[in-house]
Formats: sequence, structure tokens, C-alpha cells
Amino acid sequence: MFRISAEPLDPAALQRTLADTHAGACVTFEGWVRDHNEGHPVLALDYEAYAPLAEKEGARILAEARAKFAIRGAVCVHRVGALNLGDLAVWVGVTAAHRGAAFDACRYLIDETKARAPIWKKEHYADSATAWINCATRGDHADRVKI
Amino acid sequence: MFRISAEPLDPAALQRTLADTHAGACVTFEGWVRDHNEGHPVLALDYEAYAPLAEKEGARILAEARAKFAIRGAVCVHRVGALNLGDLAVWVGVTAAHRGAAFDACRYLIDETKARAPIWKKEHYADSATAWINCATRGDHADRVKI
Amino acid sequence: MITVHIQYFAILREQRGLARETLATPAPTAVALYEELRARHGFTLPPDRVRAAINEEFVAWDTPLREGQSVVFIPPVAGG
Amino acid sequence: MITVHIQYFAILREQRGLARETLATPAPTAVALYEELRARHGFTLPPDRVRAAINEEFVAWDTPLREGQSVVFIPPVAGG
Repeated sequence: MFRISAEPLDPAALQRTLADTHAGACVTFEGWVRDHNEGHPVLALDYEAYAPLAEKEGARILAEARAKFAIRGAVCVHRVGALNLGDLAVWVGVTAAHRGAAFDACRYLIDETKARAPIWKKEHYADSATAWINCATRGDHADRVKI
Repeated sequence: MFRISAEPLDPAALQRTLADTHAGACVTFEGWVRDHNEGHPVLALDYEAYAPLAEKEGARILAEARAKFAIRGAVCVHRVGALNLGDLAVWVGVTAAHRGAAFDACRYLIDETKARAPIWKKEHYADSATAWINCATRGDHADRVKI
Repeated sequence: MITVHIQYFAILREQRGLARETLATPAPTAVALYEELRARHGFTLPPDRVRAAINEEFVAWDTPLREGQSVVFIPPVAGG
Repeated sequence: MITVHIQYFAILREQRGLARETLATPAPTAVALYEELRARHGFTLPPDRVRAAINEEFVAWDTPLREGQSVVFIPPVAGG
């Protein structure tokens, strides 16, 4: 299951959907809003998604993970909206009979989701500047476009 | 923090101890009691530990992980006692600024804990046999000693 | 001229100043439409940093546009 | 003869039939004590599959035993 959520995520409820006595391993990844990025103090984030396409791409990523790794269950939910420091931005959970597959698949899911899903992040800095991450163009500061 | 626990583990409480706005990633591993092992139906497990030495070795493993990986926090708690299918046997949580270190350190912690900590597992099978895992000797079935 | 429905996200939404519009365009392809809008609104991202989606699927830049389609331009995603 | 305190775990606890005992032994080293107990109680694990701990630390098999120490023999751990 891959989902975009405008509501806060509930990791315990998400993990309960993975309960499975054939599984010996459950690996989860949580992405938290961090107070810095490449040396810049960060105060808050906005996440925005093109949800229909993100969910289609997410379903493809899940299918790839199932084909590559011997996993049992897999869930990825990405938050959108205004997030504060420490907030949960993305939750990925994978179960498998053995832990190697669970670790590898969890890593694959978050790496591919971040690389491919149409989800964007705007950082709000302590100096009240903002930037859409990875959207800088030649002449902009680093890889930020400050607006 | 590395601990042996005779009481059921509380993952939410353990994860709260890792809250940290410098961290952008939290990776957790949960070991669950699985209903099979190498083709044998498993009904239940006993875990037993030599707790003082397990906790010392665990502290060494945590120190190694901190030296090898750029992590912020790390916790490992292993349950002992009689466990049923689906029960949580071990919980590992690691936070880091970036997810690569969190994944690598979490994997390191569980791999080293399983390989080095004096913790033993006895499986109870559907045919009422039992076996201490990895304690078979020449002539025993596979790597089990059935008692 | 055909009529297409465009949704804007993230930096393109901010640079366009709105989230969606329906417009008539002579652009024969997705990339031609992006260049038309980029010239008009001053989008900073060149086409090689943007992807196109039509009717909720990624498409190649040279995909022909058809009447009534939903078009989205995808700026670089959050990554990291 | 020295007196040592032994704790047994897992398969050794079951094969010994108790969890701890204090005993007098002529064994000069950890491995000699293990072989003495193995002969007496029929432990199935040979010394090369077992480790020794003295006073809550792993030690080499040829470590000398001293009066009053706590000795634990560590069968193969759960692993996997």
C-alpha cells in the first residue's frame, strides 16, 4: 500500500496492518523533519504531492520491491502539508521471513520513492527565506531556489 | 542503550527515547516470533540470556556502531522468557541526520547482537519436540539438538 | 488550437501564481507547451530538469497533446 | 582444589539439570573445568563450540581459574 496523506501519520496503526506470523522481521523507516539541511537552520517544511501520479508510481515501486526481495508486506505513506520540526514526513514498513530482505526492501522503497515520486519539499529557514529543494537553476545558491 | 528485558517490549516508548530534531531518519528493526524455521512449524519460543554479559557485549556493539556510522541515537532491547507467535523478541532503533547511516547501523546492531550476545533460543515444534538453535552436534538433525 | 487542463505544483505553482488553469494552445507537444508557458511566466527551470505527465502518467517530452487532456509538469522531486 | 561458582544456560542448563552450582575443582583452566563437567554430565557440545566467561567477561579457554570466580560456559548463541 502506497498512500499520500494530508493527515498526520499513525505509525502504530500502520505497523499493525503488517502483523503476520509468517514474518520474522519488520524493518521501518521514518523520515523526520530535521532542524538543518546542508548547514542551513530549518524551521519548518511544506510537502506537496501530485497525489494520483505519486500513488501510481508508488504502486510500481512496491511491485518492484516485491519482485526483487523475498518480502511479505510493505507499506509506504508520505505526508503532505505544513510540517514542523520533529514531525513524521514519511513512514515505510516492510515485513519478511528473514531480516536481510526486509532491510533491503525498506531501503529500496524509500530511495525510489524519494527519487521518483512527484513529491516536493519547501524548506523554511531561520532567515525567513524559503527554498524548493532540488529546484535551483544555474546561478541560484547551491541547489536551492530561494523565493 | 542495550538492555535485556523479561517484560514485553513497548516499541512506541522505546522510539520516543530517540526523539531528536537533529535527526532526519529513524530506522527500526523488530524481530517477531515466526511460525516456521527451515521448514519446521514453530509454535513458541523461549529466549534465555546471560544478562550481565549480554548487556556488556551490547554496549560494546553500540560503541562500535557509533564509531562506524554517523548516527545520533541507538537502542537495542532483547526480550527473554516464553514468547508466542507474533510476539516481539527484539527491538532496535537508530536515528541519524541521513538515512544511509541509520539503515547501516541498525543492520549492524542486529547482526552483531545475534552473532555475539549470549542469548539463546529454544524452539517448540508442532510435533512437541524442542531444539536449542545452533547447538546441534555431529549426528544431530541439521543444526538442532532435539531434547 | 486545442484546450488542455494544466495543474501546477511546487515551484511552478508559485512562479505561475495559480494551481490550475484551462487554456487553448497551439503547442503540438508537451515540451512545446512547457516552452510556451515558460516564456510567458518566466519559469526558471529549463525543460531538461522537468518531466511531463499527461492524464496522470509520465510521458516523453515529445508526446503529442490532444484536446481535453490533463497536463502536469513535474519539477525536480524532493529526493535526498 | 579451588572453589568456583558456575552458572549454566540454555542447553547446558538442561543437560546439567540445574542453573547454578558451587563446586571444588582441581581444574587449572576454564577448558579443563569444562572437560571435567562434560565428562561428568554428558554435555554434547565439544569445547570448540563453547566459549568461557569469567566474572562476566569472555576469556580465552586457557585462562587460569582462581578461587571464588564466577564461571559461565556459553553455548552457541541464537544467531540468525
